[in-house]
Amino acid sequence: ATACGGTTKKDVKADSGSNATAGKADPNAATKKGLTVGFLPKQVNNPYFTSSDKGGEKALTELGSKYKEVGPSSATDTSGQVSYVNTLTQQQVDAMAVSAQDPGALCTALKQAMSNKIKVVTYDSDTKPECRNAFVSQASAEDLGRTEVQLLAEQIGYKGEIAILSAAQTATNQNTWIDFMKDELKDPKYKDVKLVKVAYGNDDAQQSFQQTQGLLQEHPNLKGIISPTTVGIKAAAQYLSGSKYKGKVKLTGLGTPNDMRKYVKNGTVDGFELWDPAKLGDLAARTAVALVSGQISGKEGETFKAGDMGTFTIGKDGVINLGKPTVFDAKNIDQFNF
Amino acid sequence: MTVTAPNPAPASEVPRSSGTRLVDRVFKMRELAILAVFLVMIVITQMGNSQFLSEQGIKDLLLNATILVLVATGQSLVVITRNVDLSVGSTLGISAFAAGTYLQGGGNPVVAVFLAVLLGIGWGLVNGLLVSLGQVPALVVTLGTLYIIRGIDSIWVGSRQITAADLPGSFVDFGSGGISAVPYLALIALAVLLVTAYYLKHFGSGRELYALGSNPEAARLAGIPVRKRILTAYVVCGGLAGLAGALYLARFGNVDSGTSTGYELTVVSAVVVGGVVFTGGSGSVYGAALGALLLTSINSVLPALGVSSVWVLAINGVLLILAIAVDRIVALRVASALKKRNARHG
Amino acid sequence: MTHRSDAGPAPVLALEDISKSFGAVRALRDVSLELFPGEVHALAGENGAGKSTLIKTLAGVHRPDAGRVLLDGEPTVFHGPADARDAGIAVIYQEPTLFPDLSIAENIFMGRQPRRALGRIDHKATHAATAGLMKRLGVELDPERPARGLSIADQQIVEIAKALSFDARVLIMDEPTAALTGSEVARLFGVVRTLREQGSAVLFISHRLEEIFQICRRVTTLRDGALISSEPLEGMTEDDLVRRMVGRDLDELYPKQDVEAGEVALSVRRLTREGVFTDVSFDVRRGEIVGLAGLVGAGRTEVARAVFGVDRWDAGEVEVDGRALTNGAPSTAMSAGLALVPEDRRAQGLVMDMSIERNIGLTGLRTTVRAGLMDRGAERSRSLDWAVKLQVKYARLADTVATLSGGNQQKVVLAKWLATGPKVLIVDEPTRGIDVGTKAEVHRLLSELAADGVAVLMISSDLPEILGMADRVLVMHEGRLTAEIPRSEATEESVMAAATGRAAA
Amino acid sequence: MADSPLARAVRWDTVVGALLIVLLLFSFGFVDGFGNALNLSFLIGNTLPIALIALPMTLLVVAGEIDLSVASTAGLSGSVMGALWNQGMAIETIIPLCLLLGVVCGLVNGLLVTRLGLPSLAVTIGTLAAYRGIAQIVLGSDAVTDFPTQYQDFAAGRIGNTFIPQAFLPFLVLLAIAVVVLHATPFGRSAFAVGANEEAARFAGIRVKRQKLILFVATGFMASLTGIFWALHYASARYDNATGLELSVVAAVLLGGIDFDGGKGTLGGAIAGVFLLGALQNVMSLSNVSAQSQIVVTGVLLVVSVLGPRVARQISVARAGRRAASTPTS
Ligand SMILES: Nc1ncnc2c1ncn2[C@@H]1O[C@H](COP(=O)(O)OP(=O)(O)OP(=O)(O)O)[C@@H](O)[C@H]1O
Ligand SMILES: Nc1ncnc2c1ncn2[C@@H]1O[C@H](COP(=O)(O)OP(=O)(O)OP(=O)(O)O)[C@@H](O)[C@H]1O
Ligand SMILES: [Mg+2]
Ligand SMILES: [Mg+2]
Repeated sequence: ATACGGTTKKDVKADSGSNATAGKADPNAATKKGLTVGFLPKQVNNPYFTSSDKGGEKALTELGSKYKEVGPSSATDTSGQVSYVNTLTQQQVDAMAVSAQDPGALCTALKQAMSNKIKVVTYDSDTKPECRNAFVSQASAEDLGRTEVQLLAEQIGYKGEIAILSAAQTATNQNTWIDFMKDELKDPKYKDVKLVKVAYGNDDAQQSFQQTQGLLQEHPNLKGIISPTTVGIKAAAQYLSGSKYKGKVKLTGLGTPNDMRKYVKNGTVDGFELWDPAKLGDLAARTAVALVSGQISGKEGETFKAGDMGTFTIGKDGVINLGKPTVFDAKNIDQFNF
Repeated sequence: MTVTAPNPAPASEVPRSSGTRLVDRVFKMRELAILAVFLVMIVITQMGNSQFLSEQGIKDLLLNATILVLVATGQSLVVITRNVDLSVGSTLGISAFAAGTYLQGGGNPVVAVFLAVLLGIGWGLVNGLLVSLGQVPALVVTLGTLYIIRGIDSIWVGSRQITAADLPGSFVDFGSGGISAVPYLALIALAVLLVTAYYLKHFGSGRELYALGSNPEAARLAGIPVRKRILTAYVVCGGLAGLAGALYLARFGNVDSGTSTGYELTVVSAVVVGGVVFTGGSGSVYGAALGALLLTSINSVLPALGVSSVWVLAINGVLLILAIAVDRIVALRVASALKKRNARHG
Repeated sequence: MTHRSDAGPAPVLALEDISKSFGAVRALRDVSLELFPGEVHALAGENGAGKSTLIKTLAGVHRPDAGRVLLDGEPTVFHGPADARDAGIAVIYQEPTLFPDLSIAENIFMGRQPRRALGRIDHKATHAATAGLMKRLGVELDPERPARGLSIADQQIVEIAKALSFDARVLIMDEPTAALTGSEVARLFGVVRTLREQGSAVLFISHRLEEIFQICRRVTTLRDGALISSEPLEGMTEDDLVRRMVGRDLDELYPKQDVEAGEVALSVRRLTREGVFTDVSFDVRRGEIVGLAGLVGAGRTEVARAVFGVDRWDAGEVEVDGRALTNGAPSTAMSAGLALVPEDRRAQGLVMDMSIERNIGLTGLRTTVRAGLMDRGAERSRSLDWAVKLQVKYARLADTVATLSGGNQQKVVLAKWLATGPKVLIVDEPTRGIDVGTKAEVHRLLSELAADGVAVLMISSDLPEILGMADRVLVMHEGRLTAEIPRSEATEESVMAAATGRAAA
Repeated sequence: MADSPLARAVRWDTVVGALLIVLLLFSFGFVDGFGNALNLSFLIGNTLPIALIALPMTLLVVAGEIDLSVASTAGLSGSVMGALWNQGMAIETIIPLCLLLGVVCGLVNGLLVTRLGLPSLAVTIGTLAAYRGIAQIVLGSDAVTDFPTQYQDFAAGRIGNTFIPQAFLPFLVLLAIAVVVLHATPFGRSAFAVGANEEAARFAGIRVKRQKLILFVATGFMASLTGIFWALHYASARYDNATGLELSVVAAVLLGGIDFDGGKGTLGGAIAGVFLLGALQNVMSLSNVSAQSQIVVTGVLLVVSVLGPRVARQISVARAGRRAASTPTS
């Protein structure tokens, strides 16, 4: 459809980027009961997603609806995840909460689901906005990125070389956070802090391990590492705690208190942060029910009440933010168990 | 699976004269080429980064290789008999978790290691029985048990995980401790390696593993207890995978249901790079161990040289191919040189 | 059946009314056999008569369907080869069964290596013992070299050494001499005589009847799996024996027609493959059968392989009908009209797991084609034609060649190559393992082909065959052509002199 | 020997075909949501990538070699496709270029195996990493999702309202070609010979190296086609597309009775194996069987697939033996 006879990127009209919204919302509509909401995490058996989905289950039970969970056993099995979307569609659930392995790959299947009158909420990891009704974000990406830099800078006294140990190079959420970290570092108060490298451990314990080793060998003066992934921070902590760098190289990032308790206590790690995954699942479940009940449609500005977590407002592109992450350190870590 | 093993054609490479046998034998050592590739790689890296061979650096290199060396040693026993065990990754994972669960409940570390080995032996026994009694292709069977063991593991483990905090401090410290630059774990692997190599060379049943991999039909006619030997190979392989699982737990202090998924490819690469031929009958565990060392070191060398993570995978692959190609070319050159010399000697 | 209760010792090993079937094929029916200590016993029969099956039953490889095996008069059941071995039975199978990756010494002593303390292998002693065996057989093979790459003859020698190393009470040999030349055979027979004098029982199979008469005292004949006779050889003639085997009188064994040689079809010039053969030049004309003789390892096979293109040559050239062949390209050699019947049928001649039909069809992939697709009808009739012409004994053309007897496998290899209708035919040990009846048939066929204008180069370790069939004899010694002898002057003496390098070339 | 009619009837590839049919019939009857057009089209669509690669892989395995780099080749051509698309190149130019790239990938594998005589298992484990790595270099962390809709619709859409995906018809054509090539041409016949006894094939004048090279190239080509299909089907080109697909292909092909020692197997069996696994997974998901249990079922199926025929053969041999023994001796 072009002059030179070929179809190029320019010919393809950029999608509006607005999320899929259907119908009008009635904030006062009654909360429906007896619904079935399917949770589709990136990977079943992943402790993080399990606690998150457990949160969803609790919320649904409370609301008088049914919970089910399906999902692939590998976090990189995109086609597997697509067929699970299809499975849920076939099973005619009322809504599904999906943590997408890939922003684009699930689209066709999700649109198919929505056209079958199934409400789609993404959580933890988003798809393209037009492929779902709403996205429940664990925390604003900006908050996460900036606070991690702040945490680490404090620990190293605003001075020295730092590095980032991320998950996969394609992990969308990681990349957004890293962008905000870089932005935060532009602040003059970090003028003595230098980000020397971003390494990728692919959320694999061994690879993250070796990447940490590599960072330390390549940059002997490294003062701190940020690892915004639970697998990465755990592996890095394990390596540091068994090496001569223990306590000398600071480590922070996103981790769960149970994973990190030992390293906080033995002095490898001073502090790190995370949101409560159970709350994330909880909110995703309540968003799904609110959508089905017609209390919201996913438009910017709509509000709804999510149990005792309070009232949430839908932001741009149908994004709902869970709130600020919690910082864990030696003082408070024993109060948490997840 | 048929892999055209380094072509048998130029077999007249083998000398008849015995005068220069020592030189020949040194030249013929296939492991030499891999060792050379490894050393070149290490030296280059050290030149690029003086931290690389620091005490901590050496310790890391050895620790990284330990687990793969163990599993590759077991795997080569199986491969030598013209079979393969693809389920080692799953076995490692489930054994590690079993040991972890036991330790979590306040168990004794020694017993935990023992438990892991025992579990590995159990799965090795299953594989071995299926392959030797059923006389069915090992590739299919162990691909099947790869899935089965992993599935059972995931059902059993669910989303639980063992973290360092659940383990006795002594156990975790043992995992990263050592005598100066030499980690304890590496010493264990070395001991296993030496014992296995000695067994293969100097014991009748060891030689029989080579024999039955070299020509199964002839082995049967020679009265070798084929099934028993294959079973043994699998049991040892499983046991070593179990041991590796326990060491993995000590080293990484972290196990869940996905631990060491996809490990079989790494193990197979190590074995193949180490010159153990998939059509059976040849290769040595030293080669496999060197292959393991080479592979894990590539993963340390690139980050140490500051190569961007983006490039690591591609370079890894290219290096792997280079390693086997160099090995092959050196072998061919040496063979033809020997042949010419012998021809001249008449 | 002849039961001898008269004088002499009791049989060490006896078979009583043994039957064995493979699916529908009844390989053995009620066969009985007695082996006495201090006796060399021949087993004779056409290809597929059941000789190897009988031996495998004795050796515990096959379990008989019916009948008994008696060891020292006691009924015994061998559950596997190990049982038979432990009972003092050593076997040389028709097809060498070596471990290619292991050294010759290990091949010989696998499972029974001399031990040191703690059950460790005594490598030194193993090598020494092997060297001793080699000396006894009069061959020079390095005990430490791996078995891979040994020629068929050398493999056979290793097998013989292995069997000898057992000091067995019963030695069973299934065509041990098929690939050997006279001198090695003589050595072997020397050793066999010693064994006999020491009181061992020997069962010997060969399709070379003169060998049977040379060394055996009694002969058991099988036909179609059934026992024909078991009797002393004394007083028997070769014709008697052949009649028992084949059931009819034998045609002329070397039916060589005299043919006027035409123009040169195959021309080999200064061909060299370093370290293997040097400066080999010869011509083969249309209508001519040229014999290529030499001792084992002289390099005859290597020359043939290089000419056909499966090995590359380092220098020289090869022409077929005046057209130069490409180095190392069997497919161009084939299109030029060259055919090579290789010496090792199992490794080079056949795809064992493929059917007879498809094995023969393999050389016709370019001719039995219609519109780019396989013409199965044409392939089938082509295969059937030649299987019948060569009297292959099979149940169905769709059976795998692995189920055929050794000699019949050899016929399939011949069929496969003759079916290409070659201009130049190189045959390497074409009658290895083929029975006398069929051998005559093969010879007649070669002779007819020559008469039709095919140039034939025949490599054979069977000297009478060379002398009987060749118009000219080329002799190789240590990788060089040492003599060219016309038919009229070719005698055992003249050929052997050249082959051992004694001739003034 | 084991060639009784019974033994021939229990050839594993026919058994797999029969199992597939039984499974389909059962699912139509008893599994909710299975029989509708949408589900079937998803089932077929999701299985197509494996089926596409299984075609050349079967030929390659029959010839005694293996290519583990297929998934990476697919990922690489997807990445290159995405990168070029981002550059503004026309999709009609990109696709042939990517296919060419696949040919080059196959050629590299083939040359390393045939020229240097390296084992294909080792070579393709190496290129598995190398190609995926190059894909990562090419596309980095991008995910390209805005391919033209008409192409995406072709890769993901159905024919009208039927259950047949549009891409299924071209697949059938490719399948037919592969079947003919393997089972009815001299080339296919040679592949069997090469796989079963390479030396004998060489002695029969078959150009073994060329044969293998062609097969590697074909595999590369089809892998790249799969990569393009994948990117369009899932509307997403990322460097890690199709990760791990090689193991699924190997498992399916093995299930279909292809012998990795070479020289044995049929394409029908391989494709039946592919769709059996695909359908089974679909059915199990619909029946709420957890992912973990599905893994176990896959594993058990593989083990049974080799033990089954073996047991059947032993039974038939035993029967034949009894028959032969009971016939009175003449
Ligand atoms: N494993 C087998 N499966 C099926 N048939 C077999 C098998 N082994 C042998 N046979 C058949 O049994 C018969 C006897 O074969 P055998 O090998 O004993 O013959 P032979 O006397 O040794 O012949 P040759 O002189 O050619 O070696 C043949 O018809 C052969 O086809
Ligand atoms: N396939 C092979 N690979 C390597 N070396 C071989 C091979 N075949 C034979 N040889 C060696 O090459 C030399 C020449 O053997 P060749 O087989 O050509 O001799 P020959 O005259 O044909 O004798 P034979 O009677 O053994 O066939 C021998 O030393 C032999 O061991
Ligand atoms: Mg025989
Ligand atoms: Mg020869």
